Amino acid sequence: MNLAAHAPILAVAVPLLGAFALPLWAKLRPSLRDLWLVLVAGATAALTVLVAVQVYTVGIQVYTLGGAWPLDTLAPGGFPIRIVLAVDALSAFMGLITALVAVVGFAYAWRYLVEDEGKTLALTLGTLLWAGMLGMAFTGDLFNLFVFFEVTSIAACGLVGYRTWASRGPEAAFKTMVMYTVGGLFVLLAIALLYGEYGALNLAYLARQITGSVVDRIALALLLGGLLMKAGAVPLHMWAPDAYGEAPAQAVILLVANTQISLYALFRVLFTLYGGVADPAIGWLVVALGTLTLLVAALMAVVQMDLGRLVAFGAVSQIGYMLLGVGVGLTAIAARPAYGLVAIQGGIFHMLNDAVAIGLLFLAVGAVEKAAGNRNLANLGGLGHDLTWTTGFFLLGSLALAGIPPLNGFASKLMIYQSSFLLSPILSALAILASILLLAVFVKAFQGAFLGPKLSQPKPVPVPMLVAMGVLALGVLALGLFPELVVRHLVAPAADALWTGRDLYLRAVLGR
Amino acid sequence: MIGNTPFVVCMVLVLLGLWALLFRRNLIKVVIGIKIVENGVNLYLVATGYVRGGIVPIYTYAPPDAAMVLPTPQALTLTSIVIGLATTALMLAFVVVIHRHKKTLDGRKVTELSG
Amino acid sequence: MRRWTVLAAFVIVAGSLLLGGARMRPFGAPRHDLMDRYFNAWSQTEAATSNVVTAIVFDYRGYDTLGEATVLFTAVIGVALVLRRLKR
Amino acid sequence: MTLLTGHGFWNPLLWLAAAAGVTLLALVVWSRGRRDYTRGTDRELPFLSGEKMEGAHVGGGHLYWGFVEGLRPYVERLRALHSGLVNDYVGWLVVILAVAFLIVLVGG
Amino acid sequence: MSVVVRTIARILVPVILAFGGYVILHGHLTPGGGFQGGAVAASAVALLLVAFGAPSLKKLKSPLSVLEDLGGIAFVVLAFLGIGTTFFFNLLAGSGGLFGAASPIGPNAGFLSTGGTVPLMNWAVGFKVLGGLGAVMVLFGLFGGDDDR
Repeated sequence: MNLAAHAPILAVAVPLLGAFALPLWAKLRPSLRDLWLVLVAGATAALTVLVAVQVYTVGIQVYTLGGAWPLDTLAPGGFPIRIVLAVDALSAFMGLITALVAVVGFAYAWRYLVEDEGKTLALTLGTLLWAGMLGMAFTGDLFNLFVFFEVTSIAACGLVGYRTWASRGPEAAFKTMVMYTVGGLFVLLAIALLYGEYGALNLAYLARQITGSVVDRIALALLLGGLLMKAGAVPLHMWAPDAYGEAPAQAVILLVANTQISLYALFRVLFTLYGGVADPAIGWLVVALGTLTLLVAALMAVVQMDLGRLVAFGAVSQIGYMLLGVGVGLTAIAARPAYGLVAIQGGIFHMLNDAVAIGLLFLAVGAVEKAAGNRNLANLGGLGHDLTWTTGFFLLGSLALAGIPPLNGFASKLMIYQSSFLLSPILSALAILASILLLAVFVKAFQGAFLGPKLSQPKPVPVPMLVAMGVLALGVLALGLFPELVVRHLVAPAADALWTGRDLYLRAVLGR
Repeated sequence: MIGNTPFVVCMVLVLLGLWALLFRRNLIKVVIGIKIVENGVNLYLVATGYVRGGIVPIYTYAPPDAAMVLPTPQALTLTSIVIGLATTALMLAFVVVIHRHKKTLDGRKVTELSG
Repeated sequence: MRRWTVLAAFVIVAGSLLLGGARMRPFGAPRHDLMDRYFNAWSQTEAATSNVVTAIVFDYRGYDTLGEATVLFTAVIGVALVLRRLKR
Repeated sequence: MTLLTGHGFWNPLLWLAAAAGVTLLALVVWSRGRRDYTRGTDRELPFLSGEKMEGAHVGGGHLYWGFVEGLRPYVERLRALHSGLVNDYVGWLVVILAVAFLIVLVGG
Repeated sequence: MSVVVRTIARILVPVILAFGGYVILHGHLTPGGGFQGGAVAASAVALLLVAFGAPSLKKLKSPLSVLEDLGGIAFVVLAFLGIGTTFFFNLLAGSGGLFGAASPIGPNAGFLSTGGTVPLMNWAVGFKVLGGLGAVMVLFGLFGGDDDR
C-alpha cells in the first residue's frame, strides 16, 4: 500500500474511525480514550501534512473512491462516475489550518473540559468536526461537499449546545442549527438544480459543462446564500456571536476554522465551478458583503460587555477581510491579474493569520472564564496580577488581530488594503477604519479584564491550556516575522490554485 | 402536457416551508418549516431522476427490456433523508432543553442572546 | 426587522425559485444521463448487485454513505450530549 | 524576506530595527526626565475626576463613553437588528438570497 | 399502557425486528437496504417505548449506543478492506467467497450471495441505524423523567 497515494482519504477516514471508537474506549477507561485520541489526532495531523507535502511538491492529488486505482477517475466514455477527492494547494492549505487548530484545541481541552460534564462526547464531536472539515476541504464532488457540510453543521451545533445547564447554550445551538440547516438545504437545492441540468455531480466535470443558463445562475445564488451564511458574513452572521460566545473554548476555534472551510467551499464554487462563466457583479456582491461585515461586526464589538461575545464579533469582522480580499481578486483579476492575485493572496493568508490569532484570543477568554468564573467586563478586572501568561497571550492575540506590526495580522491586512485601494480607495479606508475600531475594542477588553486593581483571586490556569495558547502565540510571532516565507511557499500556490490553477484542476480530474 | 410542473410544485413546497420559517414564532413550528423545506428539496431531487415510462432501477424480477429511471437521485435522496432525520433529532433535543429552562416555546421569549 | 422587507425579499426568492423550476428541462426527459445509464448498465457487473440504487449507495457513492452514517452518529452523540444527566 | 504587496513592500525585520531605534530614543528621553517619583505614596493611586478612591477600577464598560455615545443612533439601530429572533435570522438569509437572485438574474 | 397494548407489543416486536432484518438482508436485491431496515427495526424500540414507558428501557440505552458504535466501526473497516486498491473498493464482488458470486446480467430472480461488501455494509449500517435511532428515542423518553435525566 502506497501511503502517499492514499493519504487524502486516510486523512478523512482515520479521524472518522477514531471518533466512532472513542465512546467505546471511554466506556472501558478514560485514560485509554485519551491515548486513543492522541493516536488518532497525531495520525490525522501527520496525514494532513503528508497530503500537503505531496500537493506542494508533486501537484494536485486525485483519489477515486472505489476505483480500480486511485487515478481511475473516468468511466469508459470519459465522464466521472465515482466520488473523486481532488486536493489542490488551497485544499491542502485549509487542511493544514484545521490540523493546527484541532491539535491545539485537543491539547487545550485536556484540562479545560470537565469529566463529569460530558468530556467524552465533546471530544468525539470535536473529532467529527475535524473529520468533516477535512472532508469538505478535500472533496471534489458537489454532493459529497454537502454531506460533509452537514457533518460539520451537526457536530458544531452539538458542541455549541455543550452548556446545557444554562439556558443560553441550547438557545444559541438551536438558532445556529436552524441557520445551518436552512443554508444546507439551499446548497442541496442548488446541487439538485445542477444535477437535473447536467446529470453529474463531479465538480470538475460540472465546471466543464456549465453554460451559465438561468438555472445555473439560480443555483449559483443558492450556493452563495448557503455558503455565505455558514461563513458568517453580515447580515447572515447573527448565529456566529451566539455560537462563539456559548461554545466551550476549544470548540470555538474549530468553529472559526469551520467558517473558513465554508469560505473555501464558496471560493471553490465561485472560481472553479463558475470560473468559466464568471460574472463581475458577483465579485462586487462579495466585496460589498465583506466591507459590511468588517464595519458592522467591529462596531457591534465596541458595545459588547460580555468578553466572549466581544471577541466573537471580532472574529466575525475578520471574515470580512477574507471576503474583501478574495472579492477584490474576483472583481479585478480578469482585468489586472497582478493586483487580483495579491488580493487573493491577502485574503487566503488572512485565513491562516485569523485562525491563529483569534484562536489564541478565544483560548485566552476560555482561560479567563475558567479562572475568574465569569466573563462580564463589568465584573472583571485586575486579572493581570495573577494570570501573567494568559494576559500576555490575550494582549498578543488582540494586537495581532488589530493588525499591529510586526505581528501576523499586519502583513495580510496590508496586502488587502493595498489591493482594494486599486478597486476603490473608499474600500481601503473602510477596512483600515474597521481595524482601528478593532484595536479600540481590544484595548477596552484588555483594560477591563486584565488591568486595574485586583478584584478577586482567580484560580490558576492549568499548564496544558497555557501550552496550547503558547503554541498559537509562537505562531502569531512566527507568521508575523516571516510573512514572506509563508506567502511564497504556502499562500502563493494556494492563491494560484484559484485562478490560474483552474485548468490544472480540471485536467487533473478529467485527464484532458 | 405536464412539462415541468412537478419541479414547480416542489419549489412551491420549499416556499411554503420558508414561509413558516419566516412568520411562525413557535420553535416547534420553525422545525416543522425546516422539515417542509427539506421535503420539498428531497422531492425535487428525486423528481430530477424520473424518466418517462421508466421502472424502478432494480433488476430482481424486472420486466425484460424496460427503461429504468435514473438511480443516482434516489441514492442522493436516501442520503439527504437520513441527514434530515439527524438534524431534526438534534434540533428537537435543543427545543426540549430550551423548554425545560424557559417553560415556553415562543420564539419571541427565547431571545436571551441579542444585541 | 421590517415585515415588508422580508415580504419583498420572499416574493423575489419565490419568483426566482419558481422560475428555476419552470426553466428546468421537461420532467421525465433528462438531457444528460451518461452517468446514470452507466450505473444501470454496469452495476450488476461491477458491484454484483441487482439493486442499482444499493449499488450506488454502498459502492459507487459509498463515501457519501459513510458521511451520512457519520451524520447520524454525530446527531446521536449530539443528542446524548444535550440530553445528558448532569452530576451537580 | 521582503513581501511585495502590489504597491509597496513589507519587511518585519526592517520594521523591528526601526522600532528598536525609536525605543532607544524614547528611553534616552525618558532617562533625562524628573527623578522625584516615589513608590508607596499617593502617586500610585488611580485618580478619577479629582476624587481619590481606594481600589477603583476603570472597567471596560467605562472606556469610550463619549465615542459610543456619539455613535449611539447607529449602534442602537445595529443592536435592534440583532434581535435574537430566529425568524429574523432566516429573514436575513432570504434578503441576501433575494439580492443574489437579483444580481445573477437581472444584473448579470 | 394497558395490558392489551403490552401483550400485542410483545408479540409484534419480534415480527418487526424480523421484518427489519429481512429488509436489510435483501437490501442488494429488492427495494430496501441498511437504512430502511434499520429504521424498521428501530420502530420496534419505539413500540416498546410507547408500551412499557421509558424508565423500563433505561438499561437498553447503553447497549444501543454500543451497537451504533460497533456498526459505524464495522462500516469503516469494511470500507478499509479495499484500501489495497482504493478505499471503498468492492473487494468481495465476484471473488467467489461469501457474497462473492457474480450477479447474472439483466433481469433475474435475485441471488442472496451476490454483492460483495454491499450486503455486509447493509448489515453494518442496519445495526448502526437501529442503535442510533433507538438510542435517540430512549434518550428523549428518559429526558425529564423522575429517575433520570
